[in-house]
Amino acid sequence: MGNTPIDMQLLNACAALLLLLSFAMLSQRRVVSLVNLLAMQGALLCIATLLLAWRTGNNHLYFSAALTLGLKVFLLPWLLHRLIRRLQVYWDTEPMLNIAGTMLVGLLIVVFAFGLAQPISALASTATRSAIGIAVAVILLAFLMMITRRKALSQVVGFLSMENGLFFGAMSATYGMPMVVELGVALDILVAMLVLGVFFFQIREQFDSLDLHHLERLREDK
Amino acid sequence: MNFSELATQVLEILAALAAAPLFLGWVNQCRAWLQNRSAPSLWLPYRSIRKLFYKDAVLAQNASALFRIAPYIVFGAMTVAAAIIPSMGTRMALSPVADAIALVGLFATARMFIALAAMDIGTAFGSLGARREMMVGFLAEPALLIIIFLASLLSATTALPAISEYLATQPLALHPSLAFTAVAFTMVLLAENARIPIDNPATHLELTMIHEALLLEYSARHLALMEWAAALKLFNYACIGFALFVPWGVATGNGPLQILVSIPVLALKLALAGAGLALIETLSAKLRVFRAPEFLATAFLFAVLGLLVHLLLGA
Amino acid sequence: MTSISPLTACLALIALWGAIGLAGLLRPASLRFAGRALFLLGALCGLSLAGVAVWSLGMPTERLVLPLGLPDLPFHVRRDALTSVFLFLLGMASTGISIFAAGYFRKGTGASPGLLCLQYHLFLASMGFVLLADDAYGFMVAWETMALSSYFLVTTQHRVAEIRRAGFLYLLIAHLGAMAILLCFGVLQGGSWQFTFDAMRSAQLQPAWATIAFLLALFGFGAKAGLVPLHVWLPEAHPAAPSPVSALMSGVMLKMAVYGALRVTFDLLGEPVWWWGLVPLGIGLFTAFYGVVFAAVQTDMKRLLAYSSIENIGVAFVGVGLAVVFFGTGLKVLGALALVAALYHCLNHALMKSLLFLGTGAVLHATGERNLGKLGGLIHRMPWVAWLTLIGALAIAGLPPLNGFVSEWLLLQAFLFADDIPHSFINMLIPMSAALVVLSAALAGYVMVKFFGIIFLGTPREASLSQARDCGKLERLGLLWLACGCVALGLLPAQVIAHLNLVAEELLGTSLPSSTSSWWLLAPLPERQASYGPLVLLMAVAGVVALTFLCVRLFYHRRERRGPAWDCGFVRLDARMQDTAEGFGQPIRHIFQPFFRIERELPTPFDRAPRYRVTVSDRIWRALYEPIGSAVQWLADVCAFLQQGRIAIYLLYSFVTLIVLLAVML
Amino acid sequence: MEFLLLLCVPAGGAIALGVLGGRRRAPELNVAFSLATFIAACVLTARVVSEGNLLLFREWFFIDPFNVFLVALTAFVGLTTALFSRPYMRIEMEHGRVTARRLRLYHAMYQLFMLTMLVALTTNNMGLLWVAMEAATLSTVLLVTLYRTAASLEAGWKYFILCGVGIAQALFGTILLYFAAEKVLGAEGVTALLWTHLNSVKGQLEPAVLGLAFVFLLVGYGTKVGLAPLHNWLPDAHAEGPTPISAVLSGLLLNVAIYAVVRCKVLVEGSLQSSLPSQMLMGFGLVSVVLAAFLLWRQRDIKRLFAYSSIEHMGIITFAFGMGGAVANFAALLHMTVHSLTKSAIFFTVGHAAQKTGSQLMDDIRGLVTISPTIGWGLMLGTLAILGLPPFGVFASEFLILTTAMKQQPWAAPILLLALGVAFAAIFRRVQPMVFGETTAKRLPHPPALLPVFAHLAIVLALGVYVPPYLADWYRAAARLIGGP
Repeated sequence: MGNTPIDMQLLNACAALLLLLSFAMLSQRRVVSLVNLLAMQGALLCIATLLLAWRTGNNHLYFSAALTLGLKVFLLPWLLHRLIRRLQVYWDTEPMLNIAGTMLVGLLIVVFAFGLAQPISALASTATRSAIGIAVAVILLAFLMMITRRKALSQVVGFLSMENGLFFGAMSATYGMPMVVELGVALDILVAMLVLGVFFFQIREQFDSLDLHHLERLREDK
Repeated sequence: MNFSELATQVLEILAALAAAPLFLGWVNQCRAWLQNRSAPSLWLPYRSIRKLFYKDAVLAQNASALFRIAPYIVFGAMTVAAAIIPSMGTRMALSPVADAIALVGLFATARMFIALAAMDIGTAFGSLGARREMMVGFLAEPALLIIIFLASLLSATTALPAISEYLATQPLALHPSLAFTAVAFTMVLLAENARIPIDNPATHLELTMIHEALLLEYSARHLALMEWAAALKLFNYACIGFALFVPWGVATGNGPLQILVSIPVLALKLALAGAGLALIETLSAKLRVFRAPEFLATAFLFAVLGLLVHLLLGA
Repeated sequence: MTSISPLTACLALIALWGAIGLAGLLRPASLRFAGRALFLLGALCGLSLAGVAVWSLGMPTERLVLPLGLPDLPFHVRRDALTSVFLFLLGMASTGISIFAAGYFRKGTGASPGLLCLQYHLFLASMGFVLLADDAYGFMVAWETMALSSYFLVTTQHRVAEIRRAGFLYLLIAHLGAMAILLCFGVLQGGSWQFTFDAMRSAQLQPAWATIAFLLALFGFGAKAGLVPLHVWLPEAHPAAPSPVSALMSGVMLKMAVYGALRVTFDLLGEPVWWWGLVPLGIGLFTAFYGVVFAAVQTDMKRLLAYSSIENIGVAFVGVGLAVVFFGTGLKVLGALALVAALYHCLNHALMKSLLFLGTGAVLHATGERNLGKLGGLIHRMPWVAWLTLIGALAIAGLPPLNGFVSEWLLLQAFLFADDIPHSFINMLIPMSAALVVLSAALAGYVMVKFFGIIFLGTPREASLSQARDCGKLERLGLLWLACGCVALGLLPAQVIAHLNLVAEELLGTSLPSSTSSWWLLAPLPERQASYGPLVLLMAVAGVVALTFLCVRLFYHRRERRGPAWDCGFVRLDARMQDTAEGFGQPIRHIFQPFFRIERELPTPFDRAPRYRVTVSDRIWRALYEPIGSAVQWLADVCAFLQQGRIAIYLLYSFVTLIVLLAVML
Repeated sequence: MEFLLLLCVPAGGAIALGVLGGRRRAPELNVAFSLATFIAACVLTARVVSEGNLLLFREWFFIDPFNVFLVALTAFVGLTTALFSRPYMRIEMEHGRVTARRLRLYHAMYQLFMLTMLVALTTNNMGLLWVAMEAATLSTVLLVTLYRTAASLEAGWKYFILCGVGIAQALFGTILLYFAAEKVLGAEGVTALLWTHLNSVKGQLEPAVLGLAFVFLLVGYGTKVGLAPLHNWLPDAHAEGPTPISAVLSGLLLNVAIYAVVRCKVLVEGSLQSSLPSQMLMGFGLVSVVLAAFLLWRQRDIKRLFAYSSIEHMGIITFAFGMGGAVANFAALLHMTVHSLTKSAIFFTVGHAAQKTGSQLMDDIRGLVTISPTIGWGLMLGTLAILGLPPFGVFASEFLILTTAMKQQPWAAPILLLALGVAFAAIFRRVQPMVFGETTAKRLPHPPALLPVFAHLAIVLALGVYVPPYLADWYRAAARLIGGP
């Protein structure tokens, strides 16, 4: 790695940190911290995008970075914090699988993700191709997090983390999607968050809590 | 259809009508002798039929037309059956009209009408008799048909005269299969004609009777026809037996001489058969009604065994 | 204008049936219009169809392609001799039934007359189209429409839970059967992937596949026909339907199954293998026997008839199986004989069973009772119905000189000469089968004595029966039509067989040597010397009867008195002392005990109000259908376990799916 | 022009109804917008008939035989559902289950939902397709929770999360697709995401990447299709939302999702040169059919029952597309058409029935024929149609699918038939007592709006015996496009 340019080294560091953050989220039980970790993930993404934009001179990546900054670092975490305050949910209950177990499964997933990304990376011509595996790992870890969490809010955080992974994947594989699509995606996520916000209030109103075990009535094995 | 066939036909019908009560009388006489009783007259059946014809009829209040026409139909069916069975000659005018299967069908028709007529009045005995009669019938009929099948297989036809002719003209040979079926046939004959192991023709003991229960409500001419038809049925069965198992002596041509010869032969066969029947009746005891199916199942089994033996040995 | 061919005429008549049905919706509430006039028109249509069918019988095969259906598979229609025979059956039976129905439906019985009219005529039209269809799609459409329209007719009285259950069972089994038929067509096309029947005819199937196709067809058509063990719907659905519909279903619809089996076996499969025939033969025998034994213990008159239909369809399948065996072993003439016997039996059963069902309908209308234990003595109140039904009962009992006997006779003839089959074991089995057929036929006599005797003879078992009235003119006409058909088919078998022979010629390539002797004599195999002349037989019996009657009248006629019944001197006779339906069935229950599942409730000596109850039910229901039902339920429970309502589990499913698929893709 | 109208009318409708949606006459307004959309769709269809395929707006949108009939179908069912929802929602208001505010939301979202589906169907851009699919989820999720009951919230939440996560996978699939296409088509502009371009170079796309992309896309859009075991949101969402929404979800959204899957499959199969994608589709299809058939057996809620039936039919369609080839594709397209018409018709009658008896539990619904013959017969005929009884069109397509299955996948045909048999028994034993039988409910004074029901059923019936030539031609052309072995 000695002759890797500094910006690339930075990029790889960002990628590694993203993965680390994913693991951190997996083990985190405080909802507030989860949101903070999410925001940090967004920030890292933003930095990575900027680095990439600077390196490739791709103008629309600057725009993407700005979008990420606005949406994922400020707007969404802010919205989530607001929700947490309004809804008074600070702690997630014990996850389905204990933390150690989750981490172990997460590790296996990372191995799988790297294996998965191998053929893709081999074909990629981008400078960041080695990061594709990390993007896949982030996505799958977020998935895992959604599976193991019992609070609606932490599930949402997982969902957003998955979105981050996707964004990072797009970035590292193809230097981002076309502008219009990216805008559409961003808009969708924003709307999704708004809808979620409405949802939380409705759920809260109905059940007095955001615990997911209230939402287990519609089933077949009665 | 030439004249001699027609003549044979008419002769056979008349002979059957005339001889049937006589045969019945003969069986009764033999039975009485065998049982050490003083025998009734040989002509008693004629006399009782005549007596019945001269009486006023009493019909139950709710008897329908079916009740009244049934005796005629039964009598008609038995008469026509007699016309089909080659008792004396095998060349008869009506023989192409009905084969052995149709013969069984005719018997079944008669049975059905008797049973329906018995149910018509709505008495407990009538329907009981009808039920039992039909029970015996549905078990006896297949056995009879299997017996006839065997003969048909031997002779490759179902026409009774042709079977008889075939068997009569064959060189004398042992047919082990026929031995089985002969036993079966005897059993069917006993059952179908309300003879002893199944029914007692001489009893009105209510719990056991079959045939008499069917006729309980009949009187006078209707009863006479029914009794006559019953005698005809016995006669017919005997003749079927002759045609299948002892066809020798039957006229296989058209000559008047052959027919003339066949008359005493038939009389001899009838006399022997009557005696044999009486013997069987004397030697056996009346079965409970519930045992009747077993009896008939045995008959059926024998018939089938005969068939199998035939198929196995080709004889 | 081009000349009308029989095929176009048939299509037009079938379309007319459809149009009549739709016309019923114009004034659905009007009984006079939708319930009477249109039904009479439908009867006329049926009569014309029968006429066209007879007219067309000798004509060469015709084909036509209709501009309907799937884009690549338009409806093909074809008329050949087999079709014509069944069209004749449909036309003949439906004429009588429609006339009867015109007088039958009353106000306030469930569905509106218009709806009934629509369903009824749609039913008829679909049956007609089943016969004409010459491609798998058209056939299936008609076949299922037939099932559907009859389902609606069965559930006319849908407020009764039992009837709904019956309808459900019926449609379910019909649908399962249809699926088997569909699979059968899928096999039959044999790699050409053309679903016209022509393609199937020319397809060369491997023997194993051909066998599978045959078995599938047997399952599919057997479900419709009511072969044991697929018969369970029949005794439920037939009693549930209004009587004209029962008549149509039992008399005509079941024959469509026979038609289908014949079409597939002899036409589409081409060269059946001889041992295939053993399957329908065996099943048919068992079905015949099973049906009649159960018929003997029924207490509901329509259920009794339904079981009797099972018996008769079994007999028809015996004929089909025998035909296959003979044909496959090269005994083509005997094959033709068996085939003709089966066809004849279908024709007979269509008429006589319709007659009997309509008779029960008339009784039902007059008394409101289906239970045999509450009927009796109706011959006095309803002479028309009673005497005409008697003809049907005698015919179905297989008594000469009526039609039921003819087909039985033909079948037995076929059985008897089976000894030419070059397989000695089969050779032995076949006469045994004949014994079973005869046993069933004899039992049918038992059943019919029970049926007729308990309903019409004796004294009324209920006081209300004295109010019963004979049926109306149209109903009488319908019954009369069918009864005449029974008699005609019974008396003129040679003519009928001459026509049925064309089918044998077409399907087997051989026909019976024409009976050269005379027109009144039935002698299908001249060299066998076996012959049957019902007309002369009838004349002989009638002659003897007339002569006897005359003699008695002339010489011995004495006074006739009416008095109370003698009954061995028992005086306090009442109607309840007659044999009941249960009592009449007792010997059968006793003899064939292993067939039934019997539940008895016996009183103890100390009971204040002693009650005796016995129910007889089908073992097959317990042995086959209930396990299937619980297996499905169990599987459903297993599937339901997957869905526990927890979103995390659901996410896990997605996750695992994703991982597995990715792993597969890698 | 027509096309612009097609998209602008619902967009305008969404805005207008977002303002006026709570007014008394809002349902009529909704119908008017839907009608306008339908007319635009008809004109567009006519134009396609006369001029052939269209590429619009710098190739961002396109109309080919595969989507033209879906557009027409979507607009048509949108219109009939609007017609149905007019009296339905009014009665719901009278019963006090929805307020004017929620009605406004309902109407606005309804139009928005139509818009997203039309965009998803007509767009040429795979990215935009994704955006539209996600937007379709978002616009309906609040409709599912319209009643704010506990169950509807749960259903909505599951719908949102499961579909959201699913669709996120689809986004990754799209990224991978773009990644592969970029190599061939270049990164400049958006051509690398345009389906028509992708389709023309599909042979050169990197198979390994496309294979992975397909898995993500299949899991993603497959979740929306309701393929087992990704289907779990579907019965809940269908059962708890207002019935008009159930009708469009089942009748239209699932179609759109399957459309997306098939578009992806075409590309992937062209690149991959293996039958793996087809086998995956068949596997999903078969599992869905079987699972749904057995789950149908246990249902108590009428809307859940038909939701599972939708899963079953989606399974059949997916299976057919998996088999591929001219006949199976044709049949699958036909099945999409008739299923969506029949299922929405069923939901219309179900809606009325549940409204009249005040319960969605099947045990509470009895004797519909007596209460209202039109509802009763509508439900009965609709059920029979969906169960694949001829002469309804569902049978036609099932016939073709089954016969093709016998040809191409003989092992699967008996399984399919068995599952269909189980489904038949399961559904029919429930529907029969609902339609027939005794009831205590009184006959209702005002007749329900059942024109949509019978219009749908009439079309389905007609398709069973006669497929119009131009429709058949579209199907054939689309079937060729989709290809397969």
